[in-house]
Amino acid sequence: MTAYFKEIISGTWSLFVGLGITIVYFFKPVVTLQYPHETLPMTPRYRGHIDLVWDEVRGTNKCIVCNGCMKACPSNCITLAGEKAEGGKGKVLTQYTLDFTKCSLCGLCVEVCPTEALDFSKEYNLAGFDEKDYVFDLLKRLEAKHS
Amino acid sequence: MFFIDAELIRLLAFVLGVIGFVALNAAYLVWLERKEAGHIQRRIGPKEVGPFGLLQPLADALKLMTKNLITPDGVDPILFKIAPILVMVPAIMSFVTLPFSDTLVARNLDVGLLAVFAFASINVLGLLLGAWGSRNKYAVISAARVVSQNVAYEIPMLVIIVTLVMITGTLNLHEIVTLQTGGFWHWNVLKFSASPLMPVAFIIFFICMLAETNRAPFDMAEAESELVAGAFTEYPGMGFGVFFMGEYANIVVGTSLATILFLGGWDCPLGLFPGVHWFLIKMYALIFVVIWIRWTYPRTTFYGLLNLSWKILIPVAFFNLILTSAMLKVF
Amino acid sequence: MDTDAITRPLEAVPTTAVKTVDYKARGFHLEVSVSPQHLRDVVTVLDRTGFFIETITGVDWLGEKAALRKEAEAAAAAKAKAAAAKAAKAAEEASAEVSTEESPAPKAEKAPAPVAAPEAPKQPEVPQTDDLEAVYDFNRYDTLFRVAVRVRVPRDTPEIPTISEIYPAAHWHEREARDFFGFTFAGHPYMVPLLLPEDADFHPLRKDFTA
Amino acid sequence: MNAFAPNPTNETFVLNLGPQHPATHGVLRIKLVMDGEYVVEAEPVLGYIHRMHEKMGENRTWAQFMPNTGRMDYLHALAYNHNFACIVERAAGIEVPERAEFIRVITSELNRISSHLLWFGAFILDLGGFSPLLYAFDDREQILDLLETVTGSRLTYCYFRFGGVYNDIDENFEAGARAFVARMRERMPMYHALVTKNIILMKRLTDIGHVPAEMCRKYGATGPVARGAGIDFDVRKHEPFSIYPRFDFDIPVYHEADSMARYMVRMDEIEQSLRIIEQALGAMPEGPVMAEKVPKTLKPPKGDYYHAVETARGSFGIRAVSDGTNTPWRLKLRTPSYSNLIVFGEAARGMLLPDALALLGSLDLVIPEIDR
Repeated sequence: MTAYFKEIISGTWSLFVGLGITIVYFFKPVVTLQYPHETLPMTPRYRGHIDLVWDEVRGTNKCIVCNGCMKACPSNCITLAGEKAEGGKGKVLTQYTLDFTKCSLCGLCVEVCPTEALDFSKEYNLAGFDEKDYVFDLLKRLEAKHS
Repeated sequence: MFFIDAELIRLLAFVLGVIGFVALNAAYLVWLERKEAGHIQRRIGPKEVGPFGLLQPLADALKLMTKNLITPDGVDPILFKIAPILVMVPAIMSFVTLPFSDTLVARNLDVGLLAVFAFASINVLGLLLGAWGSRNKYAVISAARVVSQNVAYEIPMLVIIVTLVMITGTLNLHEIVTLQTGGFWHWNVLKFSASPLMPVAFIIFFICMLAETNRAPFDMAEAESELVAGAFTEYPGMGFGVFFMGEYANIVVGTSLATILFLGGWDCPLGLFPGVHWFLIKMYALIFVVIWIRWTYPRTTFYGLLNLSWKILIPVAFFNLILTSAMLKVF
Repeated sequence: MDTDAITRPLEAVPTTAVKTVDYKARGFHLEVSVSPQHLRDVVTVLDRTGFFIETITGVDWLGEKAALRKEAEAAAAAKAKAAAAKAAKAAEEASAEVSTEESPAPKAEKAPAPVAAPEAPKQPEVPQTDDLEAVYDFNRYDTLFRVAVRVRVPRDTPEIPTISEIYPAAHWHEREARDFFGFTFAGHPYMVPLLLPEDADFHPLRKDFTA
Repeated sequence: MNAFAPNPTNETFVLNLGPQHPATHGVLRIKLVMDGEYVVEAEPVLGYIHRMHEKMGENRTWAQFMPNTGRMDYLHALAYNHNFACIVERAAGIEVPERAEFIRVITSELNRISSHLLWFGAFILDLGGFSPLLYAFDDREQILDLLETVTGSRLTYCYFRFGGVYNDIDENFEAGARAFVARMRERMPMYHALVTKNIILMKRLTDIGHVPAEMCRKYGATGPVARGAGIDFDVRKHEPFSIYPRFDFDIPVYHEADSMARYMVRMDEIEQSLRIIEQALGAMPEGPVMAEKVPKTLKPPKGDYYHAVETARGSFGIRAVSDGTNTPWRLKLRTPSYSNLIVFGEAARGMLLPDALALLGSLDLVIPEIDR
């Protein structure tokens, strides 16, 4: 019998404690961010899709067409092509396509690159209506950014 | 010449007013609920449509109304369509006899209290028919829950009402309020001269009111993590909308009744400036508490609810009844 | 954990081969190979001594036999080569005083071919069909002791008795192994696909499966 | 136990819970044979999102499989990263620098807390309480922000590498982790007052959903399910991996074997993880975060290997068979939720539907891990 009343009293008390906690939060300021109106800066290490890096000295990309990224990619989403450089030695990048629909953002390509020609972009607003919008021509993107 | 009964015009105006009041309340209680839930959870809640998201209910209503009213295959078409109306109409009818202020009452019935409870019990029937008619297993489980829940909770509620009627000696809601005027110490919730357990009685009434209107933590009828949407699982567009409005209308009825029976209706706590504003303040404060409770507690189970009703609420209510009658006899 | 207390009853079961494994390098302590007929006896012993089942791993050894044969051939070739080299060396030593600067190497390299050729068909213990292997991993709650029970069955008739009455968990693990490898677990009460669609008739983890 | 005994009738019906149902948290379907509201038979139906990670593993190199590990248990992805890194290190004999081990432990424990917080919110949501979910997400957000600054992603991390970690941590991360430990310690009493001690929750969880120790053993259940049944089994203590033996922490064990015990195990584990993080932050050595001698194309020697770690849901083991080439011959992923879910069929028998769903929630299932 005492257990019965004890349970009623402690149970009722626990209910009031709960109400007390929620009403305190009711009057506290909100912690959410109103996303499209406010945004947070992305962290420096944020891993968006990959992007080619601009070489300030040479005024072009840093790629030497070693195909390392293509081989490292687990989902085969990188295709690139190059041709023999005019005059000098080595190769020049002519095409770099990223099929972002397959990419899992693992970053193995960035890691494997010997010349640090690849980097993560900070883009996260990626929504669209067509699958084809996500086959990025990274070379074109780079040129558009630096022209 | 036209012989139009003035009383009839008054009644029509009142019914229209009540329907408007209920519809507006249903719409804006959704807004209030979302806003309050948001702030309890430290978010803002609706804010995009109109200032403070005030036009959100209109947008929602528009969305619900433009949706196709599908009658799923295999349902009982008559029951399926009639059920939302059966939930909505009794709630509106209850308002006819609820006194908002000294003068603001559509029909001051001598059996007003009885009429409100008569209408309130139809609500369950609507849910049962809708669930049964929609031939969905979740809905049928939900219907079984609603009915037994309501049966279990009408008993303590009515025992409390009987106690109250013994104290006031009338079933007329207007008179019940009039007997409580003159400051908060006259209200039934603090009428210690009748029974020292009156605040407890008020809490029991409030719990039963939550259970009757299927509000959390007793929302087993539409327990979305168990029964998807319970009785409303098959309802599309406005069919669901009417159910939804009916639910909020029932909350308004329940809190109004609690205000009238226990909190002195339109009476001011300090005996000054009585009027409809006090009624509304008390009613909305109670609605705020109802919403506050919903966003605080987890849901009870079915047997937990029956245990609460039969093992705690009914014994306490009966004890209160006996105590009150003894005290009325003695003093 | 007293290893002997486990190994002795396990060794008592016929056809078992119990082998302790270097835990640091491999991650488990005991390896028990058993024929399918006696699997249930081994599992009963483990159940009685308080092990719990972690998982059942199927492994398709397609191409293993061919590789083994190739390896055997290579080993035989190497052996023959070594023998030939030895013979050549002996011959060289014997004829040391006769021929002085003549290199014996080209002679030795030519030599193994006729020696290895008759040796290759002398491997009757390697059958033509490859095996499917089921590895049952067991572990204990109280002490660290992992046991891997290995059962090998031919790929075309991969029948293993069920252990789902001993460990109800095997109910699902066996269904999964059947889905992916096509084992037949004799005596399993409810052998419908678990992870694959109900009407699937392919076994994706077999090495010869192509989508 | 239930206050009512089931009243057996011959009129049962089949209720399809899922594949899309709010309580199954993903695409799990449970075929329930019901007698009224009593569960007579419960049969989980799996495979709706099976992606065949095991076959994928056979088709790519060891290093290329790493991103896949984070996508099985997306709530405790770092533990999955950790296990795969550990098994390859064991097979190939790679030594991991000390600092990398510390970083692994700190990030993995933070991830464990975030997983438990999400479970906490979702579990209370299953029981019909809404606000604790958002409070838990508020805290979880702090962890995700922290981990984002160091790993670059928020959910499906691919942070560990064979022989170390991808990035070193900085002072900001350390300060943030310390601040989080302090914040979480302050929040725990609130969670207990709001949820744990709530009479409604206690009534819903105590003595409901028994999974006793012997049932755990027969079904191979691990993690909080086993620890809630009084089994003192945690891979971090039982089969020490990484540098866990260096830290002083307890394994919470409850003997009631009901849903409440499992709930309490997880809540206590959050506190123990905070302890580990605090100690690891205090003892953090300087040094490299990657082993120097990691071969570019990794070819572990022939043979099979087993390694297990403790994830938020239990013991996750990998059995890897190497044929000596740069692709695995076979990768078997022993996921904890899979074994824990098998228990449900037997444990849910004779329960009421809401209690069965509370039991299902208390098992803490992550469906992509079951349908790996």
